[in-house]
Amino acid sequence: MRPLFIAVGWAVLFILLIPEAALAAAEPAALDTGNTAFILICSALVMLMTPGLAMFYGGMVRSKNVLSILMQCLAVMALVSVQWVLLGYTLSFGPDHSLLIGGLDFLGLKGVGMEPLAGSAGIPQAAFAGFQLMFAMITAALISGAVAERMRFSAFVVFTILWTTLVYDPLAHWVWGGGWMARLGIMDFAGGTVVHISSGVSGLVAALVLGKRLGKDQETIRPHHLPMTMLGAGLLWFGWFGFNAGSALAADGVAAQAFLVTNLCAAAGIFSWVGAEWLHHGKPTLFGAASGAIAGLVCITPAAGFVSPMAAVIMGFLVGPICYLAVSKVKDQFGYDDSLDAFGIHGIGGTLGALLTGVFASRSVNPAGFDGLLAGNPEQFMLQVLGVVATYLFAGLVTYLILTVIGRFTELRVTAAEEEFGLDQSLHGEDAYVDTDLSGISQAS
Amino acid sequence: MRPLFIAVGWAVLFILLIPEAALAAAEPAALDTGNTAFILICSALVMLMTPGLAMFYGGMVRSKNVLSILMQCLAVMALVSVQWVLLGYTLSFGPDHSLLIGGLDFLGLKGVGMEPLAGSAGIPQAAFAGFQLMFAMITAALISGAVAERMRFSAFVVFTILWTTLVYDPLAHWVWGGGWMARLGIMDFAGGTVVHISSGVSGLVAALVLGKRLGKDQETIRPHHLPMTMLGAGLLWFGWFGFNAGSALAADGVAAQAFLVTNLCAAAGIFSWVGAEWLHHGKPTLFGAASGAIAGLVCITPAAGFVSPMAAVIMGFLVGPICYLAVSKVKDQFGYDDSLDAFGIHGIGGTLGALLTGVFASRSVNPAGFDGLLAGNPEQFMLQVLGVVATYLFAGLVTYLILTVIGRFTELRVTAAEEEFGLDQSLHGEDAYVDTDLSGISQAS
Amino acid sequence: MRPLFIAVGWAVLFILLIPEAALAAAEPAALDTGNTAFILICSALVMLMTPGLAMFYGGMVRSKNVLSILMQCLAVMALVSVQWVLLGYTLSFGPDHSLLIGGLDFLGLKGVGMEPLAGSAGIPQAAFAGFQLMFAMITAALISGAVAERMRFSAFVVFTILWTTLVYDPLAHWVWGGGWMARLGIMDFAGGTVVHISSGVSGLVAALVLGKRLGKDQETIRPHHLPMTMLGAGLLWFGWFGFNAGSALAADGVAAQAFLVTNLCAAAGIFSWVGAEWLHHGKPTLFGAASGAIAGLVCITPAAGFVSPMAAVIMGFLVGPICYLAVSKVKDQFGYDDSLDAFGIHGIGGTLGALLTGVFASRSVNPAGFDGLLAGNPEQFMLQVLGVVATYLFAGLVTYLILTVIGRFTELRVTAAEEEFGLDQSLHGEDAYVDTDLSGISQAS
Amino acid sequence: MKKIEAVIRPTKLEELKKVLNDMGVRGLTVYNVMGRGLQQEIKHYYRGQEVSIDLFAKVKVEIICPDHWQESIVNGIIATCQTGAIGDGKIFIYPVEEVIRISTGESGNAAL
Amino acid sequence: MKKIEAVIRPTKLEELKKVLNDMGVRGLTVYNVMGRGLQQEIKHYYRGQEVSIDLFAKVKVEIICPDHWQESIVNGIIATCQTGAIGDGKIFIYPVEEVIRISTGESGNAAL
Amino acid sequence: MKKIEAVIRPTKLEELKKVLNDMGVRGLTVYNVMGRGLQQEIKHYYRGQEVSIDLFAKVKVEIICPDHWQESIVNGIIATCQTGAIGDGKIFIYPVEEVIRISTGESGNAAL
Ligand SMILES: Nc1ncnc2c1ncn2[C@@H]1O[C@H](COP(=O)(O)OP(=O)(O)O)[C@@H](O)[C@H]1O
Ligand SMILES: Nc1ncnc2c1ncn2[C@@H]1O[C@H](COP(=O)(O)OP(=O)(O)O)[C@@H](O)[C@H]1O
Ligand SMILES: Nc1ncnc2c1ncn2[C@@H]1O[C@H](COP(=O)(O)OP(=O)(O)O)[C@@H](O)[C@H]1O
Repeated sequence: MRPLFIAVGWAVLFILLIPEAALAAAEPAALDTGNTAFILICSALVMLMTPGLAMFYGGMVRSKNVLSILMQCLAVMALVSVQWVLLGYTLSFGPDHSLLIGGLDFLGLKGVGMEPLAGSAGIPQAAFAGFQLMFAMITAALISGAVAERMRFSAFVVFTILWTTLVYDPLAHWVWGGGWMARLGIMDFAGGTVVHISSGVSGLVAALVLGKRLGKDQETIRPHHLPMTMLGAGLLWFGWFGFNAGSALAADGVAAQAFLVTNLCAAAGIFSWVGAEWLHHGKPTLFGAASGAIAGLVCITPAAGFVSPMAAVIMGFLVGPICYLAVSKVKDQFGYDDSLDAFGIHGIGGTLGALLTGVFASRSVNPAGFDGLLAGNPEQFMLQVLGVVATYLFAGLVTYLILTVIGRFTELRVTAAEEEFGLDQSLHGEDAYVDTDLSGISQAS
Repeated sequence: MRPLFIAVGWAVLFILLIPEAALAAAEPAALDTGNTAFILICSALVMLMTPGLAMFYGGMVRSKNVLSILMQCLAVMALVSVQWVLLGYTLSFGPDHSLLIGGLDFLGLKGVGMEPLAGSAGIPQAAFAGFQLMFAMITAALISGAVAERMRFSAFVVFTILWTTLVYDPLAHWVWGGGWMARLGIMDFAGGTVVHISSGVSGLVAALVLGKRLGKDQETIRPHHLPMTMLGAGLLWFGWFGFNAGSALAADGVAAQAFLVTNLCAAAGIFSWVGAEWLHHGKPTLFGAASGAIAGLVCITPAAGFVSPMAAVIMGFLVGPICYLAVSKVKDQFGYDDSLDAFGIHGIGGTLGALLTGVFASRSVNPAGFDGLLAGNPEQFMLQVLGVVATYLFAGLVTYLILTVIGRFTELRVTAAEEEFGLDQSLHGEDAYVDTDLSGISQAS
Repeated sequence: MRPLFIAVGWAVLFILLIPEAALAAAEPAALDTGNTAFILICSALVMLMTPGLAMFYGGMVRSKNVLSILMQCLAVMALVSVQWVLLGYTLSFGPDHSLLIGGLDFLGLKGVGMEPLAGSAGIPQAAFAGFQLMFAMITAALISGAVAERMRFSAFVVFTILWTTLVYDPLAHWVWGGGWMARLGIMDFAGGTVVHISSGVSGLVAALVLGKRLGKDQETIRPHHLPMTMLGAGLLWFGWFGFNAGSALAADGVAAQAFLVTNLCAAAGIFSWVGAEWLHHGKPTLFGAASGAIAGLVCITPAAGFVSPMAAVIMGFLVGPICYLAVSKVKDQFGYDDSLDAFGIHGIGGTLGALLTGVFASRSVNPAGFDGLLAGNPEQFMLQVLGVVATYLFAGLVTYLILTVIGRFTELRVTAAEEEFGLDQSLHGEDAYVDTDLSGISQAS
Repeated sequence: MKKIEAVIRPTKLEELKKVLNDMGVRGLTVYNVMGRGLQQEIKHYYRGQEVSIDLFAKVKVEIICPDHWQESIVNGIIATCQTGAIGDGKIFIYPVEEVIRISTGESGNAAL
Repeated sequence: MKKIEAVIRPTKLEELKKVLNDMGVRGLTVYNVMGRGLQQEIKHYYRGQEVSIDLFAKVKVEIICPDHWQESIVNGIIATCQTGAIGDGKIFIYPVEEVIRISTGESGNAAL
Repeated sequence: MKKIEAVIRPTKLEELKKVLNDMGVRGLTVYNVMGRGLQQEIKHYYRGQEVSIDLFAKVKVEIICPDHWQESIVNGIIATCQTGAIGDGKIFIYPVEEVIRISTGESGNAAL
């Protein structure tokens, strides 16, 4: 660990010394209908990922908690959308300050309108703002998987607002908004660090702060509805095309490449996860296949526009067993209760992806990108390591602080009685499934 | 009410006097691949709204009636698609007659082909016809929510054909096909009046004609499957981007703006609905969040291309509590049984949206639009009121007539025994869910 | 049958004589953002069809086998994606050899990158490869419907790899990759033969080889979750727009036409299937409506870019009763157990579509197409017959060979005990639905 | 003590609960069951293939009560659930040897 | 009167219904239950984490009948549901005090 | 032989199964039921409309055992499932006339 810290130290110093260069004012681009159509539709696809995640996660919890998960996802959609317009977009994509944060010029989306974004491929700035919003949304929603089945809803609401403002917005600025990571050349095509590592690590910290679910030690808690999880995985995969290909910000060859490798890595992830469990306990499972697909999608995210199809296949073959190990063995050994494996899949898969981007990236694939280790550029790999470490530290620390502060004012966790009863009943006063045509029947115990 | 009637009277008179001006024959546009791609994909998104609605509604009924709802949605898709090709498109978008209805030039889609639509942004007329068809579909499907759990299927089939021909097609012509509302300058970007008020009001009338569901007075009927409703809400939200942004009929800045405000108003609607119920009975519910999202989407529909993001947030904050009040209090007081709140959400939300369009619209957002009240143009607000009132009267009256006529020939409502038994069994001879691996078991009682 | 065989014989001879003409090297096209956006999004839509199919099929099986169906679909996605990159694409779309198969130039997608495909409307070759991959995926997945509830998973995995390589890839080459069917002018816009007949016929053969499900003769096996099937039908319909309109390979008038007729034929299919069953046993069913929609979509697939809206309506009106007859009567008479009617709907519907393409195709709709029977060109109809017969023979025979070979090495079918127990339990060690918040409970018997 | 089991139409449960409550009978346990009796079987069709349905969804309500309540409870059930048509269901009565309340350990009538 | 409860494999229900019907026994009530007996527990894995499954899905069929039918019904059940393997299930027999048909108010054997 | 029915909180089932197993009681049958007792009803709201919930999800565990096991099983259930709060549930005990194991045809205590 030591050399890493030193590297980080140097990097920080180095960054502080970079003169705050004004980006060469780009020529106003003419609107391109093809690219605009692409980004708008991709935004819709990415938006669908959050309801998709709700299904993916919803199927995994016990039936008494399924509505609480769906509710967290819908709440994130509401909170982050409003926050983004008021503050988030400008913090992330406003004119850079000290490579750390965007300025407040776009407060309330002032001036973000129909005109093409300067320097873009002819996309209205409103479209860019909408596209990026969907990323902020799904990222915050991912965390709910780590705290599922025990976090109080009101605490979750406050946490979401603070987290998206204090963790997501700065990170998005660093990587995509012209901040220090961008300046250093750390590569993250569609959000390996910004989206997956940040949410995974924050989820892990939150799971540790909240503690384990009741009864977790006595028994393995099983998904209550795997077809729902499968549906969610399908919608996520679908939306991920918008996520990764859309991140080219144009309907061009890079987008096409990103599209192709996204699909491949998901496929290879299924392959390798199912293979690992088949060897390990003798049976291939649907839950494993769905998990492997998501792990593959996570892993390719930072690399999507930069690597070749064959590299994507290799990445998918690696991410399956590694994530499988993380969720089946490592979690137990360390003893944290990351309910739905937000860290195990998004944290670990994102980390692997960010690092492998530094291995497999190649300018022969995308001349606008960088070369990685295999193309003879070990510096890029070190930069990727730096990006990962910085994201772990930043996201982990700030999440911990946010939770500590909220914990001062209110309980983070439901009572034991509420947990036994189920969050649907105790927090939301609803039943997910009502069997007969009669009122007056509840699943509560 | 009186002044309104007088206003309507004047308006009618006024319209009758407008000379039937020939629209300046627009130059044939060259095909634009970006815009065509956009409209085709948006059409697919809007098509998905009807299955999405089937899920949204299906989760809300009792398990013995879920298939009947899905069946109504599929039937609408079949009936309206065929009607549109034969007759609907030409009635709506054929050359105008007296500002009231389109001529029969496009009967059977004759001449509606690959060539770009005159005056469009380079979109084949077939694409335009397909896009508009999806609107006709979802509109007719919305009504099923008001008559759920008691209407006979055969009566519903006949009703759908007549309603789409006699109510939807003329309304679409008035607003989007060059009819009198368009001529007067009443604004409806994507269907606040045409789609939501018309279906909501017609649903209300149908609910009144059919009477209450059995047992409705003794007990609150609960949704049988809220995750299904959540999934439906997610698909609707997704499709709504096609609905609202696609209504720009080009992949341009207006579409981008419409996209952004659509998302915002849905988000703010969740916020405000959940806030209202949290204050009212102490718990935030998933069902409330999903309902608020849809209410927000309805409300922004007429305004989407005309208002700023901040206006959208305000609209979302207003629509939640107002619709909540409508479905939780007003409905009980008036005592009608709008089973799934087609009127309470689409009627009320659409009305609010149409009126607020007249308040918040601004040419600074979209130079091709009009200014509203806040931009110093109170006439626009009065026009919006006129549009709303006219739609209420027209849709309500014609729906009532259609139902009365059908009622002469056949029963509109199932028998009490069929209703107890459940519509799935009695009308369709099917069970939605079969528990075991055995045949010979039914949910019927 | 005799004349057909003779015709086939002649055709084969004729083909062998065609000199292997080098396709005129097309000019490298400039990238078109609109067309690229269209194809990428259409690819995403087609990808969604496989999870959609999983839902469609999953709802139809008994609850003890639902995961096994979902698992087969996910496995196909994984296997075909990887196979396609390594081998499938180049076999299908590599430079033609003897009109029979593509060369190995694109092995591992070598050289398939960001540059526009020669001769295309400005689409990167990577996008074309991705789009075509999704077709290979859904085709292999369709077969799972015929072998559902009894095939061993490991045998299914091997079968999928061999089938996609030995059946799908050559067929795709013949029709779309410049093979003999293309050369002869057999028309298949989006996959009537390549996708639907091939999977349907192969499914039939596999069902015959595997034998009937246990208990099939004693009782009709009922769908366990029809709303899931409805959801699947909705997603398939949605994705089918990408399938059919996308097959224009450009966002143009042909795509718009294809879009419109796709929707129409689905609608008319609902109409006619439900009508047939309503007449036959007195009740319209949701399962019938969903089946009719899919039958309509299958039927229009080969014809989509070539026929008029009115022709599509007629095709839809024909396909419903014919497929209904196939699944309700013919299947029983012949006594095969095509579990979920992969042959009854895709085989029969695809055959009808391929033949009717030869009847209704018209250059007045698409000048780049051919005229059919009604436009005075009976030869085209004979060509279509030839295409159908060749596909039946080829797919049926090779499938039989593959299964025979696999059967030498391993059991194709689960044991009776595993079948009784349910495949979810016995093959995958999972339960789809877990009722309570307790572990240690299983649906196994 | 007696155990009274009533297999009834699901749509009658809500009313029966109220009636019993008004009679002072609060404790009861409800099962979702499927039953066959004299009720005529019906035909369903799935893709045109016939299925004969002879088990119907019923609700079983189980009440454990002191001996002397038996009659009035049975009468209450009949009064509430009788429509006169086949399929109304049946009441079965069984002997009970002992009842214990888990929360307190009380037993006998006191536990009811 | 007697109550015969048979906990059986779900896959045997369809056949058992037919056999009973042929014997003239129409009335029966079916429950979805989960049971544990001598049947061996099995292991499931969810994301690699082991779950031990010791409750299996069973179907319980309940038949209330006159005393003299008991033997033939029990024999019918055994004949139909016996495979000889563990997990075939069990039959329990209980005394019944009274039966009442709700639709008519009849009681005793006449109500069956 | 006796039949011991315990209506308990669903969250207690897992533990109860273990306790019974340790006592050597393996055979049991579990039902998902809904019950009403002294437990207070609660209010739910669906789109602002009130629903009063008075039936709660419970699990019923049924154990048929030889007479002399009754006491220890009852004690085991109380020890495991008692929290002292309302809603813990109840135990009911019934006479059993006969038990038959389907797989072998054995009857009486040997069949348990
Ligand atoms: N002999 C029996 N044993 C067990 N359950 C029975 C018996 N007879 C009837 N039932 C139950 O009672 C329900 C109603 O019986 P049914 O004969 O349909 O009504 P009715 O007695 O009013 O004509 C059946 O569905 C079944 O669950
Ligand atoms: N002592 C018992 N009490 C209650 N139910 C029992 C008992 N023994 C068995 N059962 C029920 O009978 C089912 C079959 O029992 P099992 O021992 O698995 O079969 P077999 O008796 O044929 O070996 C169990 O799953 C359980 O539901
Ligand atoms: N008299 C009764 N008859 C049938 N079931 C009963 C009776 N009393 C209680 N129960 C069952 O026992 C469960 C627990 O009873 P409850 O009164 O809530 O708990 P407690 O007895 O611990 O206060 C109820 O939900 C119901 O299922």
